[in-house]
Amino acid sequence: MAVITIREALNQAMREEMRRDENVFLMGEEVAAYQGAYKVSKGLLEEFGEKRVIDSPITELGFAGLGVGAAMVGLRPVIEFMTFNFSILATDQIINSAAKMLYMSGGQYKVPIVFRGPGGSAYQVSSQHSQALESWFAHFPGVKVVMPATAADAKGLLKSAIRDDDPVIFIEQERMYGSKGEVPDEADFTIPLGVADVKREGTDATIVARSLMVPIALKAAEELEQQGISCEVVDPRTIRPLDIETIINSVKKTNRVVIAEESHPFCGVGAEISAQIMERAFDYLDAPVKRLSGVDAPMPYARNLEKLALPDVARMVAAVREVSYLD
Amino acid sequence: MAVITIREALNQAMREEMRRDENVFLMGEEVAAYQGAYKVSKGLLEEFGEKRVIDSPITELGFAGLGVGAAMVGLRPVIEFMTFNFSILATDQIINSAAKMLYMSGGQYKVPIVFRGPGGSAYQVSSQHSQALESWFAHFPGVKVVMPATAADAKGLLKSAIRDDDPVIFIEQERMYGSKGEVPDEADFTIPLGVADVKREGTDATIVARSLMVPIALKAAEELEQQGISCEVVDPRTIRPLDIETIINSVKKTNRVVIAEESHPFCGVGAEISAQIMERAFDYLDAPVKRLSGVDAPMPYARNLEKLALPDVARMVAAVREVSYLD
Amino acid sequence: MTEDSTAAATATTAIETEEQDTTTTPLAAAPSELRIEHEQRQQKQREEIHALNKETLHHLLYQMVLIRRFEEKAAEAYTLGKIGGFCHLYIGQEAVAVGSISALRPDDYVITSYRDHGHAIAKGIPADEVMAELYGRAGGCSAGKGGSMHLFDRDVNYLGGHGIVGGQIPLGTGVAFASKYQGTDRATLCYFGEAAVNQGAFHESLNMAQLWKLPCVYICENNQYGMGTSLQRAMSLQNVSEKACAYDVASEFVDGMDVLAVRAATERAVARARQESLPTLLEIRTYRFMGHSMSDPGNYRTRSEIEKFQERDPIKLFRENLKTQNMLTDEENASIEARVKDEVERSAQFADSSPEPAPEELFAHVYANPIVNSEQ
Amino acid sequence: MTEDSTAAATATTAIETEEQDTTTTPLAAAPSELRIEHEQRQQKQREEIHALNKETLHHLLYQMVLIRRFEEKAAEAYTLGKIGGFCHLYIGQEAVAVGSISALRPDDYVITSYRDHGHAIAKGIPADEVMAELYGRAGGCSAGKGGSMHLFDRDVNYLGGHGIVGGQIPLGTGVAFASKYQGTDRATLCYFGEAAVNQGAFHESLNMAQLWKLPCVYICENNQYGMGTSLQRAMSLQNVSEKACAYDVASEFVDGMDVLAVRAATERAVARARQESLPTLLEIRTYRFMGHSMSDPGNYRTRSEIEKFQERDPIKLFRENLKTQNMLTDEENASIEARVKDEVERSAQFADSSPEPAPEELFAHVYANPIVNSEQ
Ligand SMILES: Cc1ncc(C[n+]2csc(CCOP(=O)(O)OP(=O)(O)O)c2C)c(N)n1
Ligand SMILES: Cc1ncc(C[n+]2csc(CCOP(=O)(O)OP(=O)(O)O)c2C)c(N)n1
Ligand SMILES: [Mg+2]
Ligand SMILES: [Mg+2]
Repeated sequence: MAVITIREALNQAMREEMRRDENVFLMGEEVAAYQGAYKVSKGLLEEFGEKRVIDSPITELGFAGLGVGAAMVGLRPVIEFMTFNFSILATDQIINSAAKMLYMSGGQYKVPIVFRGPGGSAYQVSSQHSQALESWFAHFPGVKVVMPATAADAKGLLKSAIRDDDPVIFIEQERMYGSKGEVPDEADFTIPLGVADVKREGTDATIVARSLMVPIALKAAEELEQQGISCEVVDPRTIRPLDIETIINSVKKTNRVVIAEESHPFCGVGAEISAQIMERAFDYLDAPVKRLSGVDAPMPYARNLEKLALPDVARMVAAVREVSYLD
Repeated sequence: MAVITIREALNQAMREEMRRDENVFLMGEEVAAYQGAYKVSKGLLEEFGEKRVIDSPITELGFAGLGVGAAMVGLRPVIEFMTFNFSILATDQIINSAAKMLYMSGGQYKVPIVFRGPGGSAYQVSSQHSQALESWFAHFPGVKVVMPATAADAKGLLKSAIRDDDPVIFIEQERMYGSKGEVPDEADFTIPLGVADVKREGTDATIVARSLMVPIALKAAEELEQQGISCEVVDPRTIRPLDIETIINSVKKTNRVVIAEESHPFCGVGAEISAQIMERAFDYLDAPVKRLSGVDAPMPYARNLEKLALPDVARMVAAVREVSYLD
Repeated sequence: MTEDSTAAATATTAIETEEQDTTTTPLAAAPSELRIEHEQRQQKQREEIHALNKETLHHLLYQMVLIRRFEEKAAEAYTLGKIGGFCHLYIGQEAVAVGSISALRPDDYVITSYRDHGHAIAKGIPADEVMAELYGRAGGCSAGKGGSMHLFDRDVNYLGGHGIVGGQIPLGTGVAFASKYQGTDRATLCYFGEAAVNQGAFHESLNMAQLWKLPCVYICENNQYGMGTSLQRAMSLQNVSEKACAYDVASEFVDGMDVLAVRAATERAVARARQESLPTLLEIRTYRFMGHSMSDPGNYRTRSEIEKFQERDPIKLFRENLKTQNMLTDEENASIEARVKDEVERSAQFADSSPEPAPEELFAHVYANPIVNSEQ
Repeated sequence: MTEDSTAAATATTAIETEEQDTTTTPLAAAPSELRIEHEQRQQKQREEIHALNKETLHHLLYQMVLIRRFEEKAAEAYTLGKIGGFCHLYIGQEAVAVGSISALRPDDYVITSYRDHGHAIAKGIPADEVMAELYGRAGGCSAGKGGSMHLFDRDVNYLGGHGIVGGQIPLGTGVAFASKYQGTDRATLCYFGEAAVNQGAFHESLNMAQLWKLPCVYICENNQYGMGTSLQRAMSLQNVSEKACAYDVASEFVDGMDVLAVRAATERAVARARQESLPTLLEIRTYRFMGHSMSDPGNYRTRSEIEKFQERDPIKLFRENLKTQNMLTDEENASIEARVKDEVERSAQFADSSPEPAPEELFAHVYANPIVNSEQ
């Protein structure tokens, strides 16, 4: 298996799908000549030309809607938001057009489109550029929401997302673009949407972590191992549809849960998972489910404050110890 | 006490605050000459003139942002969205400008603004016009979110919202504009933001309901009374900040909870409340908290399907019986 | 908007422009010029009419009458409670949809706003299915799930029916993008009201369309009101066609009460789309005779203003014109009316007898691909 | 964008227009016309310079040099890791902020994008506080919470520093709305890049501003690139000032390398705002000499293109101009440089010694009014 970065894995996924299906095209700000603000689309213009790799004006609402229209009549657009913060300008087209089209047309017009780009915090980019919006999109039936945490997941899930006939919100994490991992060499490696992955097995407590929280959870699990606590780390990978079965199975085994997320807590994905665990595994819980979220404040610029705003290994260790009634 | 409709209560609140403070103005589509698409602003143009009651072009992003700018330098805008469905076009200005301005300016620029209008479903207005967006806005620190369910609450909370120095999302319900209720006659009646209201006391189970779900919960409670089950109905009224104490106190008394909401369930306010109850009152729960939400599908047009999409009295009764382990 | 300016505009209809310098529409003209132009227009109409065969002309009339009577029936059904929600009638604007869509091939696309009954019927959705949709029945063109604002029909390349003001403009732009990408010469007609022009979506779309040379015809149906707000109270520059200059897009101003003028202007725009892969903005001046929707009392317009525009009722004008040119006999006219009456009656019967959607429909079509590991 | 067209534009700077018919900027001119215009411009500059006193002229130079040296220092600090996140330098564009803000009263407002160091300093935020903000320190003008993209200072009516492209345009419109509402004659300068013009927010704002006659000066700093994308690749009609025609807004095209031309055009626009309560769109053509942000290698422009524009470095041009007109001696110039050097050094020292924000600051200023019944 090749060891590549998440950036390369995403690039390969797009490249392979564009080779496979000429209806797939990529549009977004700086995706072509500049090769992507974060270089995720490197080399694609060269291989596929201006027809299929398109630099757009700064017009998020417009080009998101253009993508939805193109998808209605047979194309399979991949729309890159330079960061998902800017997708807020395009939510009308994502939620009112893409998510509802199939339904309100009585099943006639499907919208096979992927909206992708980095979400969450970067490094000191302050309040307007550090938002994790997965709960926003996942609130709405009609879209699927994916958040990969490894190179293999990034590649396999993006390929599935592009092949999927529904609108998929595919949220990457800028801080993770350089993370390396093994990716299977098979010609047509994909990972189905809606299937969680147990990133580490364990017996004493479950950490449900996604995106940036996965490597932190794995480090916390290592530390906890030293302390004699065996943690299972479950990565849902797809937020909607959510593979709650895999999470519940883990809870039934460990009886203790911490949900880690970079986003704000209120009405977040962590709240949803917590509520579902209560609904489905109440009798298996030895302690209340604990959420460890980004703080309930906008993201500050100052380095020291930014560090305080996000969950880290120490806080994750403490959270697991707390649900284990150890401190 | 006068008995008036929610529509009149909202109108009085705006009128009184506009009389009290000349920095308050109302802007939105059809708020002036037409007197409001739902007649909430009836008579305001006549009393306050074109300077303070302003019909805007259909430009949601633009006039929401205009309001935020005006609020930064001393005005207190009330921005009406004809319905909150259209606020989706304005979310960038609400979330990226209004919610973060005070924080990212290091405390210098407050944004005293109210965004108001009807949210949730109306009658057969289909997928794009039936959305309940409270969890969207409440996800973000920096805004407050209010949802009144009675005429008194509508008046008292809107007055507080207009006086508040923070951005407030004030979500009314079109189906309830005609609902009547007693409103105190005091000259300066207000209700503080962030304080829940126990709409009915009870001992066996708690129904946490907001907006349109409140009257339904009260009817369900009556029916359940006949069946020998005493329900407490708690209306948070303010979603953010959430008065979780009042909810927890009720849970500690009843040990059983149903959360009713019109919105989609996934990452909804119900999920947040459920998660918080687990975090704070786990040991008091005799059954897992149950959510009764609008279905996880876009809203269909057909009357029969629309009815099936929303919680009703029968389903609420069944839910309470379920958490009471009665069926 | 007073009738004066409309009359002047009418007299100088359809100024075709490619260059931004010349996109302006004369706003004022001396009375003698007006008369000359009026005569020229008369002459042009004669030529236009005789350029088309009788069958085509009758079909245009038939479609306009069908839309009119269909909506009169729908209004009746609405007051009886058979139709719910928002219902926006097109009465008065029929010449726009009928004239423009008559310039299309069946494989061309149409997309519009919530005021979509006319376009749906003109594009070929059977009246039965449109009425059943308004009734919220399983036999409706959107299976009863869309309603009046969300008519769809894939079979006739009708892409809806959209409820967010301006929302269909980027969508239509994307449909045109796809036609070009796919190497076809299909044109897209993308309709919207004049109040939608104030939305950012309009501006973003026109820029993309000209930048990427997309075969999209943007049709602004300027009925001079957005709900209760007149054009003058919402737009700083009110000549919508002139706004094309900001994007270097070709544009025309067209009399929307004249079905043949609409057809001719659309033909030019569609040719530009097909042959040059270029967008056009058409401002088609029209008027709605009814309220904004069924629940609008419409107090913001005077009776006399409405009556003035009703004098130029597009159906009346066209019918008289055809008769004057000896292209329509009284019998032919009566037979069209009879055919329409029958069709509309049948559509109401069809709708009435079509079943409500099955309860399972609530969860159908949320997703196109099956969901793994999910309850639903 | 080649230097040619810029030169032509320069020569014909500042065509004031009120009517939409005349908002066009000549795009081509014969060489002899160019020469005549160039001489006229020279003459005008002489007059402009002599209309101002030496103090004012030196202050303009001082401000431009201060911004330049401040940012050179910031770039150095960035590479040392003292500044993080996105840092967008203004080098090359100094004449725009300095010239335009010099036309203001202290009670007038300024709002801009993330490329905001220049405007902040020109509007009067002490360099110390700006540098401390870049360092993320408690002494920063936004208490270390905003960073480079979000400079704010209520004391000098500086309203930020906004990170969403186009987001500040409706905000500035609202500030102007408030000035009018409050009955003051304060003007608002609202700046944005040319790529922001493609956003719907621009279009929605200009329509409202003219519809409601708001005293807002919209300043498009056309530096010809939005990140790596040239104007030509993003905008179908590239003359931004002409877009004003779509809203019936007055507009001017201005040479952004000429600080006095910028000042003069802004004075006219501010007068229009104060006296007539009307908006203006200024397209100020400029160029950024550095990458889009500190992390941009800038491969999308040729070395020679950059050098061409550097020949018209606004500081160099103005300094030479002053010398030619005998308004600046070498000693005076040296003393300005020395003063600036000192100020910049001190700002870095101030920033270095300013403490990090206290941990409690994380939760401060989320809300202005205390929260009842909440944990935090
Ligand atoms: C974004 C948005 N804002 C407001 C509305 C409510 N609304 C529906 S139609 C309409 C008026 C639109 O006028 P115009 O574009 O001229 O089209 P017309 O109705 O005249 O055909 C308004 C305000 C909406 N549906 N969407
Ligand atoms: C809505 C939005 N989309 C994209 C970005 C990323 N971005 C930041 S600056 C920029 C280019 C803006 O160019 P321009 O408006 O010309 O201003 P300049 O940077 O040249 O001063 C882009 C694409 C953003 N911040 N906001
Ligand atoms: Mg209209
Ligand atoms: Mg630029």
